[in-house]
Amino acid sequence: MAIVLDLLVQFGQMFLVLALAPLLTGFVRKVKAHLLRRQGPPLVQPYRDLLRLLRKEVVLAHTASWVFRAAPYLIFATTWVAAALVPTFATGLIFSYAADMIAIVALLGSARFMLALAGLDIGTSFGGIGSSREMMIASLAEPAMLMVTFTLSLLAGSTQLSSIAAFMQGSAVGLRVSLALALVGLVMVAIAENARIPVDNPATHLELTMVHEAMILEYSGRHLAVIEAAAFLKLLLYVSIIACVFFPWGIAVSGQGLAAYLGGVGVYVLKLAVGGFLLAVFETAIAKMRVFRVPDFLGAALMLGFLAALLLFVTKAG
Amino acid sequence: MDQLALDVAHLFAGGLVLVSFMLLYQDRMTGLVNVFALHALVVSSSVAWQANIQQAPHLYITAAIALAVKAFVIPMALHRIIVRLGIHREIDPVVGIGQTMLAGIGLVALSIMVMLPITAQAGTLAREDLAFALSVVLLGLLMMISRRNAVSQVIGFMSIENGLILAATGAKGMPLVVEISVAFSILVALIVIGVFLFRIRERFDSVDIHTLHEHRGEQP
Amino acid sequence: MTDLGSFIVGAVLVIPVVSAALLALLPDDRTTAWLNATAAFLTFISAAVLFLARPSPGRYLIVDDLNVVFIVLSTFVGFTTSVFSASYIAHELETGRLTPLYLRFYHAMYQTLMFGMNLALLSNNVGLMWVAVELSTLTTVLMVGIYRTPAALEAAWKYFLLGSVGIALALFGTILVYLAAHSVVGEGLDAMAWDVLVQNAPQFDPALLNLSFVFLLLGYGTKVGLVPLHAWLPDAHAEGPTPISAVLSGLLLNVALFAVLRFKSIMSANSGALAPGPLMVSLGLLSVIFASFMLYRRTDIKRMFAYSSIEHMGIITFAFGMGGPLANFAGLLHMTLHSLTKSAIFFCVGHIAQVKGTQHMPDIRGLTVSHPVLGWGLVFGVAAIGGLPPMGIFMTEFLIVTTTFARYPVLAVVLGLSLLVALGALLLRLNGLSFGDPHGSAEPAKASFVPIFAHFALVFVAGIWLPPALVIWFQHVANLLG
Amino acid sequence: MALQGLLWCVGALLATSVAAIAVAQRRAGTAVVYGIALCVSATALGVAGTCLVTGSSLTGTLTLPIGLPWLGARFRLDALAAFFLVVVNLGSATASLFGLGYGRHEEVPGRVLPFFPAFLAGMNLVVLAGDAFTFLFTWELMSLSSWALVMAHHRRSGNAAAGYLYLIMASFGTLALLLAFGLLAGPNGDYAFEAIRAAPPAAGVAGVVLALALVGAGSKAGLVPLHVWLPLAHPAAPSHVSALMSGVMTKVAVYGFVRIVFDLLGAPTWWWGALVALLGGVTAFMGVLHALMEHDLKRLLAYHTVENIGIIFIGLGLALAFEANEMRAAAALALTAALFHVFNHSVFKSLLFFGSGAVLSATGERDMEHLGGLIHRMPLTAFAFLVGSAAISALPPFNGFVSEWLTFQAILLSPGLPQWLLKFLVPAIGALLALSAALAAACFVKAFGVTFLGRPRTDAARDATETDRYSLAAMFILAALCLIAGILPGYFIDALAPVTQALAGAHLPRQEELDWLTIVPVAQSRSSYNGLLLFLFIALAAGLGAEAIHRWASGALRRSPPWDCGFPDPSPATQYTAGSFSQPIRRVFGEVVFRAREEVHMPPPGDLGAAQMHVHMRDLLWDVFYAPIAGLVGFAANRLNKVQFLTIRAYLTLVFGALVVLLMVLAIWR
Repeated sequence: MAIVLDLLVQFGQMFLVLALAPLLTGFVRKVKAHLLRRQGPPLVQPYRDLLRLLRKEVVLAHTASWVFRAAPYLIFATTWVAAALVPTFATGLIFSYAADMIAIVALLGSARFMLALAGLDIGTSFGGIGSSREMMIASLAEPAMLMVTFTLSLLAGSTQLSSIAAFMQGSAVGLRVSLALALVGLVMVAIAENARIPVDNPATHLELTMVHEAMILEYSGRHLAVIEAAAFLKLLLYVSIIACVFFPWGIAVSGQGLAAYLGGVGVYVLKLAVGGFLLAVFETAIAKMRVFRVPDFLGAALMLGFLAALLLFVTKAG
Repeated sequence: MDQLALDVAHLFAGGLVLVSFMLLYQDRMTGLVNVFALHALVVSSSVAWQANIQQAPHLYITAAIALAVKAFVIPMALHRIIVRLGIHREIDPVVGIGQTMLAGIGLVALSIMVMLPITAQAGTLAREDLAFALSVVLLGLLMMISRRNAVSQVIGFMSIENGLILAATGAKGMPLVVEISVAFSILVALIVIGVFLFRIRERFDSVDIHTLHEHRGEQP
Repeated sequence: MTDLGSFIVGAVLVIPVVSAALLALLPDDRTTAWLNATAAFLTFISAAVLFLARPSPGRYLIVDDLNVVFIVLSTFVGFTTSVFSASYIAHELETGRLTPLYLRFYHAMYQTLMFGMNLALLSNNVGLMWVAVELSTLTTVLMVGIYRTPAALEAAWKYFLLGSVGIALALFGTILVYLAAHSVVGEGLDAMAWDVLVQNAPQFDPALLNLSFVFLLLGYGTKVGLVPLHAWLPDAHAEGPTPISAVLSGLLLNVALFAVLRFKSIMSANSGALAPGPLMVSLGLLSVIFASFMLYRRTDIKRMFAYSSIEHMGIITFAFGMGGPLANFAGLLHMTLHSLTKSAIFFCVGHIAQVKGTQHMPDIRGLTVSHPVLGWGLVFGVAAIGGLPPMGIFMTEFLIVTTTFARYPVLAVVLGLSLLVALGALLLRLNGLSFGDPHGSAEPAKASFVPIFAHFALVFVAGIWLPPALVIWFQHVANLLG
Repeated sequence: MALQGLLWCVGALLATSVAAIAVAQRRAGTAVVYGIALCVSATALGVAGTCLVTGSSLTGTLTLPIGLPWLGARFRLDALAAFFLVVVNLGSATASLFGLGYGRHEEVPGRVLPFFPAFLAGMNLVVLAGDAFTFLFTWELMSLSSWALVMAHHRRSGNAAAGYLYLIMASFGTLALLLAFGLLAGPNGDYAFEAIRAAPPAAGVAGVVLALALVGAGSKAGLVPLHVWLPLAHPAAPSHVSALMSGVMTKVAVYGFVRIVFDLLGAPTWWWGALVALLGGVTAFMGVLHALMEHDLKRLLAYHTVENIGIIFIGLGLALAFEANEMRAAAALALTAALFHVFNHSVFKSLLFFGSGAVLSATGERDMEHLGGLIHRMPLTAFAFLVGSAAISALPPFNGFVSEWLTFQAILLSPGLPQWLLKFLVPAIGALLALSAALAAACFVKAFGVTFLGRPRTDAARDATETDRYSLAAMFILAALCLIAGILPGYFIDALAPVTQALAGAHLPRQEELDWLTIVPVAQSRSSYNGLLLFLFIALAAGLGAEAIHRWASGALRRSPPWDCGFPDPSPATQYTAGSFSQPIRRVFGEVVFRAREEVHMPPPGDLGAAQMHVHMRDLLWDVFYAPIAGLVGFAANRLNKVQFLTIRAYLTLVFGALVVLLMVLAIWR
């Protein structure tokens, strides 16, 4: 009986993130629009886009292979699993021991792998541009992410997100330099990974500057819908990681009962709102940089993560 | 008598070294050949003396061979070669005669130094005599390498041989001396014939590097 | 047994002389080659019998554990070489590089050479050995010059002069040994007999021994081809007929080394004399280093393998200079295997040079395509001589380097690196010779592959399995050498 | 018992290679030789596998009366040997299976068939060897036979040079190992491993031995900077042999290192770990960068071998460091990570080389710039290659990720190390590892994307046909293994337990009892990974998504030409090439590592000439380490060569000089 309940909670989280993801993106867009003194689309616009796309037919290039058609589902699946493993409103769920942070990074890596392949599959130069730039960015962002992971897991003595979150809730943390460094690094990685300004512009369709959009240029219809959903999920995932690791307050612990869970959900939605707001402000505040400046940006992130880990290595007695 | 005999042998040995220096000193081909004849003469008389004091009659054969072959036949042959091949009279040394002489003196000193630690009385051949023989050999080698001239190199080689014979005959009761000296004379004869046959002009070098790169299958 | 033994010893010496006389007289050139081979075969058989029946040491001749190894090896290689020479010479006659007259001379000289080497190995008398070595030198000089080309004459002349100087030095050393001995063991033949010398070595005057060893090492070292006395060796190998190159590399160098070993045992028997080891080690190492670098710029195939012979003689001298049972064992084994391998390589090279009509390596390419047997034979030979398993030389080099490294690490490192340099040079040439697109005539070689395969088979087996009897024998000899 | 069986297998292989000389020219020869090789190595695989899993009849010893006379050839089978035998024979069996099909395209079977079984036998013997002589003998035998296989296509340009460099480097490594064993065995030469193990050397000597072993094994495994031969020689051989050399022979080299350092050398010192791990990190990073710059498919794979060898040595170095500090459990974890990666790499690297071989035999092309679109012509090969690419890029749920994950876990345990140098070094190595993992993913997006996706760039690629069933069978067996080892790693880790127990004195907690088949290196609370669960989740999620969409979304689909941005040019030359794909990464790392320079010649406006771009890159490692040596040898050879051309008088002078010098020595020595 208990296990069924646990499973229910677990799957509840899975579908919660799936449900909230488009809302977050919509919220960010709305805030940006307001900051630009525009009305902006309604909050539910992303849901409408998805439904619209699902109803459209797929226009498939002659040269597309099965990779091109299978990729969206795999991308969606890996991203979704990764997002579902992040503790959102409660820690210590039944499958939380599978929520290894390195594993999550690697899952996102597989998603990116498939996406880049899909970009190359049609055999046009846009896909090529997108894939090659995406992999270049990833080749720096992923190590940076891993370095941040090192820092956190050295602090918490674990690579499991829920244990890390539990540790951060505890009093033993205090205020640490390496944590600050790790936070900054993680935020930079998140910006790069989600193709936000200044690394990439999710709204542009000017070929020479775009990365993510160039890869999915050939997608349409339901395939595009799935990929968009995956992108929403990715943004949500990063915000929730930052939230549950650095601002773990209000997260329920499994077994506390329904009330605690509901409270956790409430706090979680609040955190998402704050995160989205900050992101929107940040994006409107600065301009996009040239593609070949991105390595410097991410190199800085890598350095921050490395410094954070090094500090811990040196200070930690063992 | 015995002491006197040894002194005479000693005298011969010393004389041989002296003649070797005379060889080094020569700067004319004919003179060189003549001095070599003298060299052979000294050796053969030394050998004869050894035969006398050792009561070893077979050594007379060696002496006779030395006298006949190296004091008369070969010098004549060399004279003929000189005339026949029209070798110019000058022998061209690699370094000046003076330095050569100095080097020779150094060699004699070296051979004496080497001989000093020897304690045992080596038969009728005193330590000094052995040193003399060694210095004759070394001087012969020095002659071979300090002259660019085939004939004088042959002569250097033969003076080496004389030094060897001096040592060999001095070693009392050494077997096979005659055979060895005969074998050696054959060797010398072959070398002379070689010089004669191959028309070796004034230097070994001419059958060496300059004409032979293309035959060598090698590029320098 | 002993009378049979002395009879056998007589046979080993007489057969070559008689056959030499016969070959000098017989006019016909078809049978003579095979007569030559038969004589060599008989010599080998009778030498092999020496393992069983051994005469008591006489005044002039002796058979002991050391030289019986050498004598059997040298008669065997002499036999296989004569078989190879039969097919080789036939080709030379067709191309007219040799006339029947010279052929008679060649065969007579071949047997004389065999006689000289056997005598040198069997002699119990330093003077006799000296005479024998001089005899073999003179015969090889004549055979090196047999083609009468300017290059051949020049090689012969160079060989002759350097050899004569070496002989002179060796003679002086011999006289010094006699002088050192006769004050102890009395005058006469005893003072020149091996067994007597070795027994009484401890009482000899150390200083005289030192002096004599310097001269003997340089004198016979000239024959061994140790750097810097080596100058005659490459040209003599390159310009003479290939069978003679095989014999030179396979046998004559060993004979000279054998002489050095004899005197080394006398030296090491005398406690007062300076240890011969360091001298031999330094000369050997110098030879190895020098030869390995000289290999790189060679363009004449026979000259290249001649330099490789210098290198291996250096290794063997190094091993014996190191001393100790392991190193001596390795040295003996290495000498045996090197004789077999190098002569087999020269067999291959001889046929290759005949079919391609040149010894110039850039003109020989892609042998494994055009002449598979010769090409792969060359590959096998180079692998064997370079010390790669499964061939025997790997074992000896393994032993030499490891035992040395435990004692003198620097020497071992230097030795190993120069071996590597040599291997690099040989492989570089092998790439051009055996691989790549074929070049030059592709007509099949009228060759006798039996000697090649026989040698390679022996080397191969030796690398994997050594007969225990042989091992015990070698270990015994190694202990004798001290 | 097992040992005898394995030796019989080896004997059978050797006999086959002898017989192959005869049958090589026949048509059936290929089938016969590879068939026998397949059966024999499958048998050996079974024997070794049972030995490893059941632990029964391990540590058998046997002495044959060959080799060094007074020592004999000793053979020994223990857990470590059994594990590496599994790796070796798995690779051998699949390679033979692949060869059954691939070998038919071989134009010169006479140069391949005799050496192939000998190569397999050599690798088996190295792992079985029980004394120094046998070890080196078989080690060199392995090198020699593989050299012969590299030289098989000697008429193709560059192969002969590759073989030359290979054999020289191999001999150099053998020399280093020779010296190492010389130190271990001591002056009176007791070369048996038992004797060496009984008397481990002193600390200082042990350090030298470690360095020598690192050089010797590293030159065979491809440690930077000793790797230069590898990317030349491995591609030169026929593809199944390339798979063996890259996937298996390098592992035999790792075995040699582990055997010497962990087994024979006694207790380690901490700086060994630092040295080995640092070398490993540098190797991994350099290897993957080189691979990114490469557009020859097989050479790219060879450079990735270098990278993975680096990852393995990181694990070994960490294990040494932990062991030196008596952190047994951590050492066991690091060692497990390294050995598991040994297995994984042998699997997916063989798979990838088979794929490249299939492409090569279908198109005759190794250059990716001439390929493309093969997924349409060779879908099965493409699928297998994709699995291999995902595995080598360390993507879950495949096996490559598990071993890299374990390595990361080992790194995360290392703050416990007391030495400061290690404290500074290990995070840097972790960063290098993370960087090379990410770059590897980029590199295989390039490799698979440019080769199999897009449009064909040449007619050869357009007319390619799917490869034969033997090759496909070999590839799919390995692909299945990649997935199984990825989702059920627990069993493999348990199989490694006896090995780590023997070498590091500890082993990971037993995995197969854990619920949901999770793997837990240290403790549940600390870290855990569950490949099975992830796999199920992904399958579930993908299934759900696909199901939902096919239920509710429109299934309409229209084929059309791709979007050309208003510039219709059908030429496939407009696609992104391998070079252009790696350009951004080249700009990021290239200036530093390769001194990469880009020259762009842009014709003036109005000129219709083609714009040109040249990229110049230099291998600094070659310039620093190898060019000087080659120059030195050449210089010395030239100088000494003058001695060949002196006059006789000069030679006599040499003799005279030697005489005088020796006499002076005498005079002074007194």
